[in-house]
Amino acid sequence: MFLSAEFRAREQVVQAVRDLTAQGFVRDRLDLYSDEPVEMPAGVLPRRSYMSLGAVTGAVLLLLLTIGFVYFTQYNYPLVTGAMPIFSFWATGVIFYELTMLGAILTTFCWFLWESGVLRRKRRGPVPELKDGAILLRVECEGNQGETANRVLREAGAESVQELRA
Amino acid sequence: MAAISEPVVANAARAQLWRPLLHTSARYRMVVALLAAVTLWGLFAWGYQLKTGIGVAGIRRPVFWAIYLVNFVFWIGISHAGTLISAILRLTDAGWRKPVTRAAEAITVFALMIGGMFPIIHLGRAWLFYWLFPYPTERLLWPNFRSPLLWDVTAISTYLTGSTIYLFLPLIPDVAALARHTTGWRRRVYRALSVGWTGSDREWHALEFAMKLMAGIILAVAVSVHTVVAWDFSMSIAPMWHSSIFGPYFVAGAIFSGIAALLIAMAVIRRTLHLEAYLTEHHFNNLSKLLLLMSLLWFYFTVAENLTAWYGNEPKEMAVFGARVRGPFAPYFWAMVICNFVVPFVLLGIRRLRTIRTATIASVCVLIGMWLERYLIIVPTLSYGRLAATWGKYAPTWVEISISAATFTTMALLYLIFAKLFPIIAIWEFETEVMEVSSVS
Amino acid sequence: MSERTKHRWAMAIDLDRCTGCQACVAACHAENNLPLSDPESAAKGRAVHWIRVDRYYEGEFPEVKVKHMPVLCQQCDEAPCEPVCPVYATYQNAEGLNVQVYNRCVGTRYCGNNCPYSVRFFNWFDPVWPEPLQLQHNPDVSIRMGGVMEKCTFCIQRIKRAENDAKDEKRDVADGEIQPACAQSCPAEAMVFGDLNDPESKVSRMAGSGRSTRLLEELGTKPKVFYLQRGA
Amino acid sequence: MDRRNFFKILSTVSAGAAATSCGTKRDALAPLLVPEHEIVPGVEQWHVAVCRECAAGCGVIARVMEGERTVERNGQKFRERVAAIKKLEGNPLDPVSGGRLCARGQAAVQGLYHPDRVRGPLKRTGARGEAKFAPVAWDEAIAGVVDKLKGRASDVLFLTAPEVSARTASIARFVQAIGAPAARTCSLQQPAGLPRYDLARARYVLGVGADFLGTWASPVYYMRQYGEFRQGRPGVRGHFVQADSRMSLTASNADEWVPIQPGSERAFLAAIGAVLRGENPKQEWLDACGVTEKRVRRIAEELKQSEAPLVIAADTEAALYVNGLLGNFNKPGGVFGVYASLGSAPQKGDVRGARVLLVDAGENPAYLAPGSLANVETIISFSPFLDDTAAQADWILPDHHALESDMAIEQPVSPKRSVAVGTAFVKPLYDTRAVEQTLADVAKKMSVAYAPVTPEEFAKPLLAEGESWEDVVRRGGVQADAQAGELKVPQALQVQPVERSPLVLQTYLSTQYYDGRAANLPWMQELPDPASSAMWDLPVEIDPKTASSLQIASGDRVGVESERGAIEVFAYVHPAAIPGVVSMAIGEGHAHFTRYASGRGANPLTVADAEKPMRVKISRIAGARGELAQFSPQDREQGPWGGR
Amino acid sequence: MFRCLAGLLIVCAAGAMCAEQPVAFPHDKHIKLGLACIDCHIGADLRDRATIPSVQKCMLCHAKLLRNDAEVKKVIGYADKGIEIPWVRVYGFSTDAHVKFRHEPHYRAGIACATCHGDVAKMSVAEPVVKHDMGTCLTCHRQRNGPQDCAACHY
Repeated sequence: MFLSAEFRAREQVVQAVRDLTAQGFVRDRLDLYSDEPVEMPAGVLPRRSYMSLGAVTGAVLLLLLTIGFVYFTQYNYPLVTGAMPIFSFWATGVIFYELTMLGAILTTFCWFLWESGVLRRKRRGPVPELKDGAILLRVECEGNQGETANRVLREAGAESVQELRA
Repeated sequence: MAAISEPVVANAARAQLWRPLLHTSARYRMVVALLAAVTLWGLFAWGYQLKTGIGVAGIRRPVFWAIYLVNFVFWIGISHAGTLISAILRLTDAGWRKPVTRAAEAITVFALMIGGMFPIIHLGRAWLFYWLFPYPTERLLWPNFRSPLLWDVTAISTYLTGSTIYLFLPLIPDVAALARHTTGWRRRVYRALSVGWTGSDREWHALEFAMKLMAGIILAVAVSVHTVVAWDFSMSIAPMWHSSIFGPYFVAGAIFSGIAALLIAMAVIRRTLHLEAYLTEHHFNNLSKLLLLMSLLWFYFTVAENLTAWYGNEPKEMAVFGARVRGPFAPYFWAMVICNFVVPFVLLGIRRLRTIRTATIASVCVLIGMWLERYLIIVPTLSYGRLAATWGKYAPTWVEISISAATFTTMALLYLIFAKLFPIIAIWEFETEVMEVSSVS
Repeated sequence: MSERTKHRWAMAIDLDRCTGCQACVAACHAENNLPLSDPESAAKGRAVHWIRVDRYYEGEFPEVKVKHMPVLCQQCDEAPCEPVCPVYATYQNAEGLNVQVYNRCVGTRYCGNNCPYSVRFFNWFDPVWPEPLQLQHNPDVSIRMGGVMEKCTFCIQRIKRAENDAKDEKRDVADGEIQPACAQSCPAEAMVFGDLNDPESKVSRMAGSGRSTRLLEELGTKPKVFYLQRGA
Repeated sequence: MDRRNFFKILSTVSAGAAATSCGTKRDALAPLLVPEHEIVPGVEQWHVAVCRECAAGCGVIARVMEGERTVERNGQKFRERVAAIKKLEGNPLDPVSGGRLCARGQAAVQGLYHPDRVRGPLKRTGARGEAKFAPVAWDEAIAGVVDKLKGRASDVLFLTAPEVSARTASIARFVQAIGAPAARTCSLQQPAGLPRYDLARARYVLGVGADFLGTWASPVYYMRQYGEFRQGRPGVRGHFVQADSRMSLTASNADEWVPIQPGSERAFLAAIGAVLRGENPKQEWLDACGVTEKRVRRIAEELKQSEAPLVIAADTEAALYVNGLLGNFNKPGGVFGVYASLGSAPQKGDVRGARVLLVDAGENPAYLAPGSLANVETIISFSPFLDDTAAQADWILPDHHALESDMAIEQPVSPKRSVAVGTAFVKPLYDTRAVEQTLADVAKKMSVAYAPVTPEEFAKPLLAEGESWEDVVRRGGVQADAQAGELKVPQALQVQPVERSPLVLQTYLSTQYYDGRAANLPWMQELPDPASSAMWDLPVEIDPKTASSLQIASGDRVGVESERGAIEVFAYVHPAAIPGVVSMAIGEGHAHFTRYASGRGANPLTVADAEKPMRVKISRIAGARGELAQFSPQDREQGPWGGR
Repeated sequence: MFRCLAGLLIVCAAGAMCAEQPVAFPHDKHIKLGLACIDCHIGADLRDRATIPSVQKCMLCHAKLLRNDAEVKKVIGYADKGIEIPWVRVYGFSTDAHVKFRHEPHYRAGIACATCHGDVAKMSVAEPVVKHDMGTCLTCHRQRNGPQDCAACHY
């Protein structure tokens, strides 16, 4: 069961999240929906990101792939080049650099698609419809938690609380 | 990301920013038709060149490269407007950047597309451009990874990929909002482009993080791209090309022309879309200062580049230097100095003169000056090679001029179409900004 | 340098013998199917001469001197044109020739820019010969299409022919057996072609002469054309 | 002779006609479809021939391989395979060329395959000079010629080259047979009968006015000698001084160039001679040539000191006078006499008096003596090209191209008494006929007994005992050891006073076009001029001082005007021109001479004389269009703005 | 690109046309009778190019043999008219390929005719069974350690 509460002020949302957490709602069950980014105070609804790590990994991966690619073609493509090597680190360095960056860019983008959850939307339950200027807090409730949640939300100042259906 | 004290309903702003997306004026159609006509003429000229041979251009021995490559360097330079500026501003968290970034990023993508075409346009056998990519065939042919042209290929494709993503990411919330408010084919397009954006805090969080990362990466790529473009020349042993200063010189020049292009684009947007409230004197003032700074930097590099050549007095270099400063290219050279240094320095350096209008005038001058700078880097060096017996002169033909002109109209056309399809100001980023700025001023 | 083998073709030009008569220029046209220019294209700087005779005047009248110097592709060991080609259309082959592969060339003209000797020429259009001038075409040499670079090949077709003949007869190519068209025609016998790997060859001996210099040697291009300066 | 050349001669076969094969529309296989006993694809044959681009008559060999051309038969186009000449090289067995060949000689093959050759006999249909012709049959053309010649023998003037050859012998026999006066020449070729200078073995050479490395006598022969003179002898390098009125190709190679006024060559040599005789040179001589006495004395002294001095001059009498004083006749590095000739060469003649003019191929009076044909009633041309003269002709009976002809020419400058022989080995491309054959046909029609001189008949006196004609044909010539004639030494030189005027124009033979006859060859048109690097045109050369006083820069259009006429040409500011002496090469400015030369440039002979300089006025033409095509416009190693 | 396409078309067209040779020359029959390739295609062993025999060569035998065969009659017809048989090319490089192919070095290296021309001995009509492109050439050159320098063939 999903509840959606509509707030007009950020402080109310912060309050609601704090209260809900105190009531035992884990942060994975809470989602905010808004037109604009809503910044929470430190410690409230923290979202961890491994994107930088991903970007670095992607960069290194493509760098290695490129070096390998250029290096091994030297042997697979016995071009007569007048003793000019196909692989020469300084001259091909630019290419390695650019492709490293490409690796970082592409992983960042893919990581974003994954981490933001836009690709996994369906699995994550119904989504409340955005309203201009409103901050919606979606709470995933199990069993009889619904009433507690409803109460906490209203106490925090929600303008309305609705049950979401898929 | 600046904190939002309380959610703001910015319906008025949104309505104003979305208006051009939903209503098309007769004047807009007329301008588009005009631009399209010039663009088509340029395409015809290119077709003629493909069919008849590259000889219809004015290039000749020894000036094997000329204004096609000038345009290439120029447009790649313009492309730095964008990404580089918006990335720097984003990383330094300069609040005033917010209404500017989208406009800048769009310039980047389109300028890159256009600039990237020129290496293909200038090929003797343009239909074989794909030979520059490593693809396996039984003929066992392979590109030469040591050629600076191949560096160009990788650098520009990386930069284009990166800057497209960099433009696209902050566009997602806007198209998602647009998808909610439009109908018909637009809705379908916007919905598809919004990649399922729901507005959840996870998404906002990932977006913020991705943008920060991308800003860092794109900065590194942008610097490398123009350095590589500079290396096309400085890796050669031609007199006045073989210079270690070229990398930073080109990057500085690129940012310089990029800011100028951005200023012009903003001035036009401000006027035509009546966004005086969003693009204020404050923004122009800040950008003007940046432009002035780059003008000084450019002047410093130019002096450094030319003074060393003059002092060194190496005969082969002096032939080129002399041709530029007091020979046949002198009018262009001094026009360049006036456009790139004197005009911006006077108009933007004196506080009383620094207005939106003068900033725009200075920017136009800078664009002309920077185009001339590239011309003066490429053509005199090739005209005055190492052996005097091979000296020759170059004059462009109608084909080159048509194609060059068409690139400017193509840029404008793409920009107009983009502005018609997407809000040119990132609404979500800046909604609170309106208030912040107005309280400052 | 590991790929280099038996031969290393080179040329020596004795500037004391050279009169600047340009017989070599005409010979090159006849041998290598060079495209014809016309007045308009010639005025545009598009005439093609794989070998040219540079002339400079030095001093003022009456103490004025004239310098003649035949300049052809210098077949550099460290050719600046080679590394910049993105498709390996120009490269150094095993015999030290700086080869231009017409089919592979896409026409970036980077090599032309990077050649300090300006000996590379571009085919701006497909070449045309009015009938029946094409009857003169040397069938051993490709007719280059528009959009590709071309330059002096050291008459590679003659080298190949001679090497093939020598192989048939199971012997080595003799010194002086191969003569590019320019060297063959030179009335003053100013040009000598041969193998630098053979220390006894005439070209090796001339290259080692005290008068021997190379054009723009200071660039480190290591040209394989040696110019013997005027004087005793 | 090296191995390769030996091979060439061995492979020479006396194949007659070319191989052809029938082509069809889809003749994808035609390239390989050639009867195997003639031309085989990919296999080269070498045949001997004689170069006819100047009077030297170099023996050449021609590389023959397969070629492809389009022919039209019954309105259908076919691709046809023929044996084609690919390249000309010097005949290594020839005493003159020695296996080498100059630029003009190598371009001769373009004359053979020229797109604008006269493809059959033509009859004039328009007014004279309109160049409107209609093709006719040979019989009609010959009848037309006979009609013009009959009963007018004394009015006939036959123009041919100033050489001794089977051709000139045949013509001499023809004019004699019909009772016409002896054939004359109007060409600027050096006449036969020059002494031979042993340049190769000389130590100190003084050249005076003779461009022997460019156009004078036999450039190939003298260039071969020049190479030896400079670097052919270990430890010995010949010293070379050239006195010339312009920086000719020869002067540009000299160690010292002595600029002398045009026309003062004899005065200069007289001054040198005077010093050699221990006298004082006359002041008027020194004034005429503009050289200081000190310099003359130094050069004369150096000549005297040299082990093997040699003076080469265009003025043969003066050359012999000074060489005689140096005592170097018939010595290594000296002067050698002329061999007994097989006939006599046509002398210079004036065409103005002629009524009926017969013009051999190569002769072009309309170009070399502009306006001289005005009063000629009938012009009959044998030229294979529609040149200036042929364009005015009443009948054109085209000769074969030289490479399609049988010929024998006595070589005027040769170390031996020699005749170069060439045989036709490619089938004539068009419906042309050798002049000898045409003359025989004409004579037959006129019922005059006449048989042309065959090459064999011509060269017979030189054949050694037991030497077969086939051998001569295979080798491309015959040489005989003979005693050279005695040299006559003039006791004194008559020096005519030289007129001096502030601005004179002198003309000279151009390296590319010779006397204009090679202007139809595109290779020669695009060969950069040695002085100005001009292509497809020839500029007038003006010294920097005069140019700046007239405000003329290189590439400007200028008008050149004399009492004879006026021309408009491009100017080239020649850094080595003598102040006040303007030079222009002969070669361009043909009214008609195929697509490559017609209407291009200007003919200096319309304002000046080929022999002596003329007073001219020069002015810049403002706002003129056009651009002088130069391969290397820059003639200094540094640009005007190069310094710091 | 246009040229490559055109070249491809020519190759296809040549393939299609091989059925319509002016004379249906049966290679197999001639080989069976003991003729070798180079008996007719002279030059394939010692020269740059192999040749197609002149109709005169055909007549060396067919002046007497098989005069009544329908195809031979065509040959005799050409010979009587004195014109060559307009054979359609089966193998060859396009001129755009700029290949300076020489038969002789290949013969010297002991490459059998069939390697590049297919087993013509078993063909009644010569067909292009081996693709003559750079891939085929290079594969073989690599296997047999032939020259792989571009300038070995392209100049």
